Amino acid sequence: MSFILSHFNYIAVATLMMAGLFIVFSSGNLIKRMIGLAIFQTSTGLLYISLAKVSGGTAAIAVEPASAEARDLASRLDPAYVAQHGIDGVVYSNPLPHVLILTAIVVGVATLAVGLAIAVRVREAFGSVEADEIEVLSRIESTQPGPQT
Amino acid sequence: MSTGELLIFLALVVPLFAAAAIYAVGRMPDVRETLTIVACIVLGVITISMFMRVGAGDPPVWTVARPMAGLEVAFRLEPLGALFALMASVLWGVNSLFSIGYMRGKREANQTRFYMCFALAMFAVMGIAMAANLFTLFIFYEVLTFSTYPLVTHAGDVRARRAGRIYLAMLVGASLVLFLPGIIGVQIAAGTTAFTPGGLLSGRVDAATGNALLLLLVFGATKAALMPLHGWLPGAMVAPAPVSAMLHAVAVVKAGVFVILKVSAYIFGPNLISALPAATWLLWIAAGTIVIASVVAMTKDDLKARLAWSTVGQLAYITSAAMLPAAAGLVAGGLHMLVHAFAKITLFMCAGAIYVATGASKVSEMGGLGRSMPVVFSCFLVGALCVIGLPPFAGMWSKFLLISAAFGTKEWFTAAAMIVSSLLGLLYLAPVALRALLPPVGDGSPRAFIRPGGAPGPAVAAVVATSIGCVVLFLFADAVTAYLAPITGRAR
Amino acid sequence: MIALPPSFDANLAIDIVLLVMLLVVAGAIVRTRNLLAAIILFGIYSLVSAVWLVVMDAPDVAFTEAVVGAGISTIVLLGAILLTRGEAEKTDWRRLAAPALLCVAVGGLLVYAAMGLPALGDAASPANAHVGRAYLEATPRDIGIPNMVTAVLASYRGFDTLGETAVIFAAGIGVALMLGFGPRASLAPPPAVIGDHHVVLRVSAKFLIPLIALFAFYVQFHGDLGAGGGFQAGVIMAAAIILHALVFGLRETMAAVPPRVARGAASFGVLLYAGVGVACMVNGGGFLDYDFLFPPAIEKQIPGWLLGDPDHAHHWGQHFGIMLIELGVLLTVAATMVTIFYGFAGRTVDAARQEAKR
Amino acid sequence: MGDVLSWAGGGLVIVGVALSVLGAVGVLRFPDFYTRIHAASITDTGGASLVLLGLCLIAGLSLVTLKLVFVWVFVMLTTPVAANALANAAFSSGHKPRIGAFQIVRTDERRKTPRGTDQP
Amino acid sequence: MISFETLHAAPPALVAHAPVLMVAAPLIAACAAALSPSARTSWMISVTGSIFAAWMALALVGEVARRGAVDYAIGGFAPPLGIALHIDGLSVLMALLVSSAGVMASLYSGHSLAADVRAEKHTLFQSGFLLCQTGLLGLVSTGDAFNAFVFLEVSSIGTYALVAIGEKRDRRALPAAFNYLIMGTIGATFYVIGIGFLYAATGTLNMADMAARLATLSDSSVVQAGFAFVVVGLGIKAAMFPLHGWLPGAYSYAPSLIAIFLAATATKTSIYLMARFVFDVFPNGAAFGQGFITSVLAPLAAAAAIVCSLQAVFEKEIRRVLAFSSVAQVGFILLGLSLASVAGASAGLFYLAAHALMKMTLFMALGGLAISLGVRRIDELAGVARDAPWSAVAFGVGAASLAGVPLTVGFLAKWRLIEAALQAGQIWIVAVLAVASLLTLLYVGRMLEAIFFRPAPAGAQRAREAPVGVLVPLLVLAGLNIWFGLDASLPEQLANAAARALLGGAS
Repeated sequence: MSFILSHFNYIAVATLMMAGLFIVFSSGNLIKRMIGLAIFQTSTGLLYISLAKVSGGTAAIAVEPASAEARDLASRLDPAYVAQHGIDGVVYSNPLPHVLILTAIVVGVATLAVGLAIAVRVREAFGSVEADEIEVLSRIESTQPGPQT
Repeated sequence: MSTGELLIFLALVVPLFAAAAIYAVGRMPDVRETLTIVACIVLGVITISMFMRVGAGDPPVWTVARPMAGLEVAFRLEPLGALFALMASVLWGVNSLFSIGYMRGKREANQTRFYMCFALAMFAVMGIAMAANLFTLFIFYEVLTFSTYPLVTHAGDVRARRAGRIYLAMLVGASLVLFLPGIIGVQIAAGTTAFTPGGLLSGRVDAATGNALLLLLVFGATKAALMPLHGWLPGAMVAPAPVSAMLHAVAVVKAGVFVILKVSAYIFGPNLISALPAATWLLWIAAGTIVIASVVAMTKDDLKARLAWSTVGQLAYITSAAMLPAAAGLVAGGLHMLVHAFAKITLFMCAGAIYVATGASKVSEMGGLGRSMPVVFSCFLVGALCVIGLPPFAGMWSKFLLISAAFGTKEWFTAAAMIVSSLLGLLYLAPVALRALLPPVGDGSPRAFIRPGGAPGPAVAAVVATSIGCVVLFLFADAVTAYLAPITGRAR
Repeated sequence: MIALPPSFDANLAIDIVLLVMLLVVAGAIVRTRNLLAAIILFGIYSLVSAVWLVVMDAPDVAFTEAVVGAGISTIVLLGAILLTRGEAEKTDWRRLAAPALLCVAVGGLLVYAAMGLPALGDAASPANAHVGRAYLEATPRDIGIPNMVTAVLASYRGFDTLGETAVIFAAGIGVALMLGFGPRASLAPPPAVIGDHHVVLRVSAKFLIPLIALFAFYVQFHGDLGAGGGFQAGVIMAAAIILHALVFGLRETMAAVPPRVARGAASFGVLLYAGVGVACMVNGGGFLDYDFLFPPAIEKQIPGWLLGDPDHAHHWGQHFGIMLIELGVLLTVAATMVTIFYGFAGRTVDAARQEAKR
Repeated sequence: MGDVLSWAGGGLVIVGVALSVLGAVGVLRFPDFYTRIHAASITDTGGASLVLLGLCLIAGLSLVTLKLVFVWVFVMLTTPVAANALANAAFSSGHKPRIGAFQIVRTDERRKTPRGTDQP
Repeated sequence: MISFETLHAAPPALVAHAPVLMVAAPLIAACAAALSPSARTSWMISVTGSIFAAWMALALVGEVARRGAVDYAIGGFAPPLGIALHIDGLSVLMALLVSSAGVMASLYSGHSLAADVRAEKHTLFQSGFLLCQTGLLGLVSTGDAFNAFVFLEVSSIGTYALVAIGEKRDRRALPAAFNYLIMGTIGATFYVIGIGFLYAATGTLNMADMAARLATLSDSSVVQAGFAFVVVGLGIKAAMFPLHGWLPGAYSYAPSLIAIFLAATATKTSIYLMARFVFDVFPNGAAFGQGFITSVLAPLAAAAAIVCSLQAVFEKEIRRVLAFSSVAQVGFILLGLSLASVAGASAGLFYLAAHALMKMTLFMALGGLAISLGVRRIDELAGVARDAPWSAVAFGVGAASLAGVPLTVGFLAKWRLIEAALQAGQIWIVAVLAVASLLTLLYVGRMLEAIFFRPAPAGAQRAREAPVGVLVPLLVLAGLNIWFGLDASLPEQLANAAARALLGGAS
């Protein structure tokens, strides 16, 4: 049971990734696929953040040592634990994955914007954003000679 | 640059330059063809002087480029190669004479491309003849294939294109799938691919590797048309007669057997050959090829097809010569390569002359034609008898040497095959001329000329020249054998 | 497994509840075929995950997720469906078999891996023990700013952030290349019908936009003390401009911030970032080594009271360096977001036909 | 003293949350668009204000309180405007309330193509 | 044989920062290009930036030859805390490849871009092209796993839109680009997931540190899953056989400038990263690593070489033929790498460089023709040899090299692959290579037959010779194909050094 609880995050994140991936592969609508892609990327972030959590930790913003806040935070944990994992009296969560995911989120929104822009142009060129119809139109195209330039 | 290097350089550059020049002056046929002839003469002179030079002291190795460690583009003068080069250049001259007559007579299109590719083919042949290692040889081998492709497809129609595709597919395919791995195998086994008298691999490989390499290399040299990889040769007969004459009697197919001879003499060496079981297998295959090809030849009515099949058989002679476990075999093979070239080019050129003059391409159409064109048909007879191996024609010596070598090494099967096929030759080559010259009584009147004046003069001259060659070689056979002696690896 | 400190259980409970909500929302997105609904649900998804991130002690990420996922992404998606007008077609179940199998395979691999992962919150796990902890220890010494996320982001892994800025810039270029040229949509403000119904919007917008801009700057400069930084600030700044465009019409906004200027600002931001790196190099340090941002001569001139800690002189380079590059990020992000918005908002549905006519 | 404040704050927070829940229920249950945004804006203003006020009491007089006040001001500025904009858009696109008897006669009625009211 | 130890291409002050300058130069140039007033200036900026990057790469060649490997700590923070650039023989080979490809492509773009892209978009287009270059250069030079992802995306995000620009010539570019974006993003995200697992297992992102810590770990499920995700993700990006669906479209319909650059570099850099992980990051003893190489990588590569060559044989559109052949050639490269011997890796990398060269030549020749001719189907090329002899000859050289005709670099590349396979005793690989080369010959033959031996059908549009600004780089490339075919010592040395760097001299 405690194993399930302590690994619930990972399982949930895996499911979210599957959901996103499923949307991407199953849907024929380009916009919907982009949404799926965005969900897939976001949930990847959740995986990293889950890795970064430290029990009883606080956000990685330095607290003045021996300040009231520091004491308050320390008081909730057993001293041995703090002594072992704390930085002068305060337990922080791991900042590194947060940084990585900040970057990943940015990449995600960039991808989303470009993908949607292309989708819009597809609609303008083919009059549709459904993969199947575009497929048909393209196959017709491939039998015609190149454009006169 | 020593004299030897200079000669090699010239022998390579002259045909190249000729090709370029021919392309440049393509507009003016007379200039173009004069150029060809001039190039032939110059090349002939060069090759003769190379031929002379081989005897003189240590043959120079000339390294042109070194693409990678252990890989060299290098050239070297040695008897077999010099002989091949000389033969090729002389016959190129004769054949150019013939093709001028033929092409003009038939008013063929794309003549410039024709002559240019011819020159390029000669360039490739020179490279093959003088290659100092398998790598260089492979390069020019491929150049030869690609430069002759346009000649095979000269007609440009669907049939020619299909034949061309088969030609490329089989030659290049086999050279990629069999020949190249074989060469690389040699490279790995010996660290180099240089031709060394007495055999590069002798003492360097175990039996299994040796067998594998031998099979790869011999079958990889598909130009030798060893069965079952012979299909391209009859197919390539769609080409104009000069092409068939030059390429499929002299340049291409002889390049194939030349490769086999070189491999046998310099890569494996007589000792290793006699030790390898694969050689024996190849002997059997060759013997089979000899007999089958002769039998098939009898069934063909189209003259060129018949000649092509007889070529397949004759090439197998040389292959088996190279595989015989006796040094004497190599020499005999070299001689037969030379002789058969003269004989077969005569036959092909006669066929071409007949075709130009009368439009007859089938044997059955040629009854009595000898009356109207006696010279051509008597030359045909000479060539036929030379191929069959009757005195007083050079063919006799080469066959004699071959068969005796076969007996000497107790390869009864091979010997028998050679004798049988000679007899078959009597049945499928000689009658062509005889029925033309002295037709049986009651045979209808012969075909009329479709071309006023019959066969063009240059063509006839060329035919006469080569048939004379057949006789002359009869007298100088022993000189040739003596010249070839060193390739067996023993000091003369 | 270590003894869970008491405060953790509550966290775990909230954590699980939020994750379940995420799962439900994701399921809803999978099922719906109405694109508008899918987009709104996606916005909700982002907001919930932002809350979850706060629970996971990642306020910076939460902030970003909120402004990006719930903010910009939704706007862009809405713009896209305006231009494509679509409802997803129904795909029959046979076509779903293969994707389902694929996803199950991937999911299986993920779960297989998850089984081997350390328990949630394990402070001794390699992830938290090795480099992660090293940052916590080293930041006060090397950088001297409280927000360690900003420190890692801007200084230790400043090269990543440079790349991230380049990515944003690239996205801006991409959208501009796709949608930014050719005939524009009608730039007129929304029709002022009789008895202007938009008056409330206009007035409150006039009041809000400066406020939002102000807030953006707060986020920007508060970045190294608390959550926030150039990226979040940039998006907020862009939000202010986008709001202006929504209320007062694209024409006014484009008059105030022309597309060319926006693109220029974006590239200038990246240039500023890279320039700081080169400046450090010129002053004898490595690329982006802020300690060498100022030559010692100048560093002496900086008054001690400026940053309040006269004893940590050597940190000024870091402080100013981070400030400058965050400024670069702010510029690039804000300008790019505006460019993207221009691209989508300024496009007409039949642009292609008109463009073909040109 | 601080104890009392924090208790009071807690109470206010609970009330605020209750209001928000009510608002959510309203959004689900109310018959038409206008009543629904009414419920929604209750959630925003009433619920949020009470929660924020409660938090102020809990936090006592500090920087946090100031920030909370800012948040409150911001909420007060935005949500009514948003609700107004929504209602406005709905109305000017010819969307009729389904309860109550009142009608506003618009001069530009004809130019609008009335859409069907959405069924809950 | 020249030795690179004596190569001092740049002043020491620059060489000291060459690793990062190589990446920063195109980035700064990209910003400048976006700010530049006119298309012409943006082109000049692009050329300048590319040349500077290539210069730095060249300087690094000498430096690496002298010092073995160059490490550059960004921001002065030693790894694993900071991000460090790690330049060894392999990275330097890739960097030289990418940057010189960039130079060639940007030179070429001066006279050809107008045919593909509207004039008002040129500045942004060049900027995007430079960003793409930045990403690839950063990718090959970084020593940090996550940083590699960032640069992978820098290059990709730029590329997606640039591919889509091809719609001016052929609207199918748009769905192709979208497909590329979806697959590319999934690949990148898989990579990130894999890195996440590896981070969870090792707690570091620096590749060297990761390798050191992985060597001490037993194969936990986390490590295995991480490996799988990284390899699959990069496999998608590298168009590894079953995952190559996006490539033909993206290559065929992209503007010629982008097609040239992508064909030369894009998949190669992903292969590079994959090789880094398979051979460097994961301990050589890792059972699943070896198992992967022998029982997954090699068979897939062989399948790619055969199947995609067949697809190319039956394909009608010439650019699609080249695209499929690219996938097949990726198979060749991976076959070489899968031998897991220094000889094999060296042969594979040599083939990688050679393939970049020949594909650049082919795509550039097509691009030059496409200025005047709507090149789409092969038979539209009939008679081009008469109308545009130079372009035709250059194309012929590239095609010959692709087919492995002797005296071209392609031949030596095939030679080395077969040699390595024979030495490793992998006869079946030799067979696969031979058959694939045969198929290659078939489709190359079809193209050459159309260009050289078929007259242009009456009434068809006739090609014009490409402008001189296109011909110069084109002929330079064709010449390189020949030159390296005659004297391959330069690429050979680079490839050998790279292989040693990859496999640590162990055979």
